Amino acid sequence: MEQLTIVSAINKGLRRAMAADSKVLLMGEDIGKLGGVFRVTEGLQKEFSDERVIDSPLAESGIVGTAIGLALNGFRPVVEIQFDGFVYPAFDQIVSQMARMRYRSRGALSLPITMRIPFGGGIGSVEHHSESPEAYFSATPGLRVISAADSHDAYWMIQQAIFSDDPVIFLEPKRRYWQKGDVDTDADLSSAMPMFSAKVLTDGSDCTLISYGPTVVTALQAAKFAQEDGVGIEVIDMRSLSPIDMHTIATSVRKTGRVIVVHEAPGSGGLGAEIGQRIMETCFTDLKAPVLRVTGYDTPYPASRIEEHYLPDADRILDALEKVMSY
Amino acid sequence: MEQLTIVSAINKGLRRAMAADSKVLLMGEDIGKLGGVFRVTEGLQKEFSDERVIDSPLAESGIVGTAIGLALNGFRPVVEIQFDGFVYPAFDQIVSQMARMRYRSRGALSLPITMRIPFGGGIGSVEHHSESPEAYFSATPGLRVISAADSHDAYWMIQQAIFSDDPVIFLEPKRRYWQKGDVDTDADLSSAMPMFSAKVLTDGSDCTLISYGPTVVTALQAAKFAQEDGVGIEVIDMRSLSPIDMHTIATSVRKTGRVIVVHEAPGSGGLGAEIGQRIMETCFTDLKAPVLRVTGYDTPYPASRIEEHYLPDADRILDALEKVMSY
Amino acid sequence: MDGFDSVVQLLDSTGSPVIDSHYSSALDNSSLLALYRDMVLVRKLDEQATALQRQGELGLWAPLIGQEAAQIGSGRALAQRDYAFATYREHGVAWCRGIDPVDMLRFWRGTMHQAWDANLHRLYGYQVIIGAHALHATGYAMGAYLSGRSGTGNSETDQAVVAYFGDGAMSEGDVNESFVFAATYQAPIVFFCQNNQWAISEPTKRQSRIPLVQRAEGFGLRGIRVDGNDVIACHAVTAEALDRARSGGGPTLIEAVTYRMGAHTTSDDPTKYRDGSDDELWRSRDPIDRLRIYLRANEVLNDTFQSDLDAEATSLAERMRIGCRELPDPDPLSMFENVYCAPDARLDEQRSELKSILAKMGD
Amino acid sequence: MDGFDSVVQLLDSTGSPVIDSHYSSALDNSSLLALYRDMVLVRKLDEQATALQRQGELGLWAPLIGQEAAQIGSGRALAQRDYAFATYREHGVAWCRGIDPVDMLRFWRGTMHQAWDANLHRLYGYQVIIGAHALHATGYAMGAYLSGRSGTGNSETDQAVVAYFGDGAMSEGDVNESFVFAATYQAPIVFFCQNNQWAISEPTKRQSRIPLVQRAEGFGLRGIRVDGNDVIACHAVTAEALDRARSGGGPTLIEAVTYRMGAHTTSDDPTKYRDGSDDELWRSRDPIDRLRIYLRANEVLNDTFQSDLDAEATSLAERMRIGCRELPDPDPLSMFENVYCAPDARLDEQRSELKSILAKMGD
Ligand SMILES: Cc1ncc(C[n+]2csc(CCOP(=O)(O)OP(=O)(O)O)c2C)c(N)n1
Ligand SMILES: Cc1ncc(C[n+]2csc(CCOP(=O)(O)OP(=O)(O)O)c2C)c(N)n1
Ligand SMILES: [Mg+2]
Ligand SMILES: [Mg+2]
Repeated sequence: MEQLTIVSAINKGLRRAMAADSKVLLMGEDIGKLGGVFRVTEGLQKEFSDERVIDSPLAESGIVGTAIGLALNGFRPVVEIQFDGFVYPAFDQIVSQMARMRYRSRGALSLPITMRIPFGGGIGSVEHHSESPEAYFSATPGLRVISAADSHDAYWMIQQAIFSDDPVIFLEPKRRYWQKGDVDTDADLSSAMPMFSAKVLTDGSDCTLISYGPTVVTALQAAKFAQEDGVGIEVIDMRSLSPIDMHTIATSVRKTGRVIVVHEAPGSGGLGAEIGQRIMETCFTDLKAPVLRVTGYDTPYPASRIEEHYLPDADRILDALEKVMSY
Repeated sequence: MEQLTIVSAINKGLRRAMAADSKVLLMGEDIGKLGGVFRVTEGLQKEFSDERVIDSPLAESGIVGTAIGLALNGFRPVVEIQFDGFVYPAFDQIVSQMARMRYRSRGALSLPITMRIPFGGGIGSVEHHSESPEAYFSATPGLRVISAADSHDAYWMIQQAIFSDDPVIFLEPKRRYWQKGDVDTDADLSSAMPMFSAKVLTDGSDCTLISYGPTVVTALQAAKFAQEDGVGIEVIDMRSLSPIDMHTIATSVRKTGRVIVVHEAPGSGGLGAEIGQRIMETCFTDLKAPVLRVTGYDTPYPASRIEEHYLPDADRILDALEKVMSY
Repeated sequence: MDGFDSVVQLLDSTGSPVIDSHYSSALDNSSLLALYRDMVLVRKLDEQATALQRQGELGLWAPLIGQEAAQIGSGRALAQRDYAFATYREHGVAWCRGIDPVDMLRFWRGTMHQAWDANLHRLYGYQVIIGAHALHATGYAMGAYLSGRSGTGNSETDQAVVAYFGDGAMSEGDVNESFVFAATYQAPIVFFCQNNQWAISEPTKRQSRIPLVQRAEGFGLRGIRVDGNDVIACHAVTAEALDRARSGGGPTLIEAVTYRMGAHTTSDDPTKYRDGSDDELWRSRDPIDRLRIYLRANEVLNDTFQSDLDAEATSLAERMRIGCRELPDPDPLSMFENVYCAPDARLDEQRSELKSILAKMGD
Repeated sequence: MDGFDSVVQLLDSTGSPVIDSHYSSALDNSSLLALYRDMVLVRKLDEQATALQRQGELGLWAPLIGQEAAQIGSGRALAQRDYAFATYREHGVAWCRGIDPVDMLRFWRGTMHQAWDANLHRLYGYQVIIGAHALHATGYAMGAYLSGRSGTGNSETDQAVVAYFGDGAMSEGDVNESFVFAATYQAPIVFFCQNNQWAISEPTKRQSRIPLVQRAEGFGLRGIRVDGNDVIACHAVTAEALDRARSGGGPTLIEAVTYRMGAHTTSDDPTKYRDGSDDELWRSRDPIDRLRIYLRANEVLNDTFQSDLDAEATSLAERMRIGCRELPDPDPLSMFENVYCAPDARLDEQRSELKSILAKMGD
């Protein structure tokens, strides 16, 4: 067991994957000597050479597009997008090319690409540095989207993503980068929890609280307060945004009958809509109240001095809890 | 009253807007002499000169990006994206720039841009010509997204989009382009039905069928069959995908208690999820059955010889109807 | 070449050899005959596909007529181990890579997005998104170098990559970013731009006021402009650029000046935007005619070869007609395959749904 | 200029005038003094902002130190009626456009995305997405021509547009597409690329192996390379390019060769990727020093002016310190404003929700 921040857990996960397979290579802006603006790739270029940790020109479509070519040629590229807000220039390569290569070639070509994207707000930064773009990707057939909420998952899931033959968008909860947690780095990759499984973090019978990434911590805080008030909350860390582990979710909902989904992205058209709709389809007669969403508001990300009011917090979750309990 | 195809209704709408305001200009690939690959802009360059109907270089980000500059300089650009599948290279300009200009400038700058996009499948075409990208846009704060399902709406809504000071994505139901309908071209723009209102097309008390764009016709067909079987269906053409006219929808749902949403885009993460979730939030106690979705499957758009099986049809809607009626 | 600056030409439009200060042809007579045969057959292939579309057998077709020399000249310069990425119009290149013409039709008939084994033929399938594949090609080329399969100095095994695209594509961000990446990493790639004067209805000058080849200098690539209707020059120029790429000499942009003699696609009506005045000029520069004249004049091509070839073309066309009509429609349930490598519960549900619908329909 | 080919220079790093075959300075002594004052003040502004970030008053700051000549020289060449689009680093340009330094801080403190009236100052706000604004600038310039506000031949009213960006931005698709559009429509625009040798940790050669200015030729733009640390040359070159653009002479790409003397931003640690060996060389080319030496040598700058200027800088800094701390946080409810022009029911609901939360908190 090691106590690691999420940053260093990912770093160690990358190192282990690179050591295990010489076809794993890293590409992105400033990931070499600098080690990335968040230092996630620190030391890796020195260890593995600048042919495996490649500083790229400043062009995101170029990064993803050439990663596709590299993958076609047998590599397992792991590309870093410096911040969430800079992924959109690569959108065509992601949704029209990366997501479809296997489909259009009827299985002949697969693209084992991992796109690492630090995402979400709460770090007091300027415009375009606090985005939650997951809904665009989880709505795109052919992509897999996962997010780790703690160091343990960060370490294992990045490796699972890299060794997945499907392209994976790996969303890193930027504002939790420096949060520490225990990681058993000695275990075997095959013994890690499956990449697409949700994880039940707390046990409770009154309401299910579903989240992922940076707001898992927020959900846990809210659950603690509720517990103190005698309301039992089952917190689920989705971990996988596409596919959604409906089995784990439905099992919980059948027990609690009440659900709140929490994420930072704007509510309308966000992942919470899909989760709520799926729960309605699957557990209609079990539901005692509508699935509610506690999310970022339907605005562009606001100026950072007021971002605390934009981001879901424990209070807003507790308000929603009050509502679902009142049905 | 004139009998017009959707193509010629949009053409006439564009012409009228251009005649009314010299700041309206058209830009896109092949829209000049050729009149666009669907002939929507036919004759307009000849009538209004090549300074108002501008053939652009082959670069979608460039088209949207320069349209933003033109709009900042007082124009009302109407840009054509040749096919749905070619909009993604412009994604960054759309979501990071066009959608946010007004927000980030705190109202000082607005972008009265209309993006015309022929969308959807069913025309037997090759890859990337049959996409339904609406969920990406309707999930983006700052954009408005509308779609006309008939010639009348096509004529009026294109003009409303052009004279909106918010950027509007105008989705044209490609496979219905040649469908004819009555248009009262003599009326006044101000007397047209508001752009963001949904329209109730048929009256019924058993189930609400919600759709937009090319599948409105499909929904009407299904409703007719159901009616023959004595099941009363209220068909709603959403017209506006963002914002969603929840008032009209909720009014119907309170009456019927059952809902089916129909669209061509893949179900997961599609607009149907947001509609279903919103209905659950708003009308939970009125619902007699879960809101169901009849949509494209969660795959990339398939080869055209099997697209008929991908696209929602009346049979699939009637199957869903059977399900919701069985609750 | 009339109206175009500094264009490499080895055979002019009258069929006369041209001396170039740098390039010469390494092709013997039988190679020239082979190129001639290729061009005649792909033109026939193209005509037949166009006819099949008119008969309703294909949804669409993008004719290559006029561009045979550019595609065959460059396509035959590729070694088997090289890899090519092309657009929707490179039927001639596909021919050179050994793709069965009937397989080409699958895409246009709508039975498959990609019909052939890209790794076997070392040709990626038809790409529709303008310019996107230029980045794939560049990444593939970077990979060839990184994995020691290019730039080693072994002229038997070193590989190169070719990316085909048109004059219109030169405006897309992706193509320009490809130039940046190729130059930065000195990737073993040749960008082969067929300037056929038109991007659907837009003349090349809508994309650039200066010759497209000059774009190369701006990015630090080598640039060569070649008569795209001269199959010998296209071959020579491409062969040299490939050699250079394979040996670590860096990327090249080739602009092949040619002409789209037909419509953009079978859905297009060129009379809307071009008056036909150029058509005659370009007919006089026909890529096949000039080689025929040369081969005839030099008694390389005789009547027997020509009539055999005509017969071969006729039977190719017949094979296409029959093959096209026999192409099986895909199993509707196959639409759920290969979205992912890993199994997917949601897709399984949807497959079951469609399966039961199909079963009902079958009743 | 040492190590850089064919760079326009009018004042060398020792403060001696240089004769250029084409360019000369149109600036009289009082104009030169004014440029000197601008540069001294924006450097102070920059130092003060950096200090405010260190003190926790700003979330971030992107220092301009080293780039004063490029920004002031070009910024002062703009006419009031011209329009500029800049990145996050163009504080010197913002200064020239009359932006209050305290307003510049709003963005970096996180109180506003855009702090000033773009149309009033004819400077669009700080743009974060690398290269995106180059297209906005191009479109704006196309609009100036289309609406008869440029290229009319009236040198008093014709307008031009400037787009600022860095060496890294030259790789983005958007910047290259801007070149295409600008060239095709002969838009009245000047692309001003400050090559400060670094894009965060990546040296310019990661973007291009050849001088960036050569990119211009590839697109049919005029290209000029200027000593970006020579304010006089930057002014002259920009003024000429603007004149040309305004009069319908077409677009220009200027590469201003300069150096980022500080960190990329206050979050950056340059010791991770550059060893400081170049720092000294570039300190000897300091843009302010050389003009001071020249002005002193020619007795244009005297002690009184210098000490007045120092006092002005001190009080500017003080004003920034006070102003920054006094910048009001936005009303949280303002986050719902201006998403749309038209009213929005959903946002109204959400506003009410936040309002009641705030009210509860207030209790
Ligand atoms: C990204 C994108 N935008 C637009 C289109 C529509 N389109 C198909 S072909 C074409 C013209 C291409 O011209 P060019 O690159 O010269 O190739 P050519 O067709 O002449 O071979 C256009 C605009 C597309 N396929 N992809
Ligand atoms: C599209 C996009 N990608 C990445 C970034 C992150 N980023 C911010 S500044 C920068 C380097 C820019 O270098 P350059 O263009 O030379 O400008 P400079 O910072 O040197 O002034 C990068 C990579 C961004 N802001 N936008
Ligand atoms: Mg072309
Ligand atoms: Mg720089």
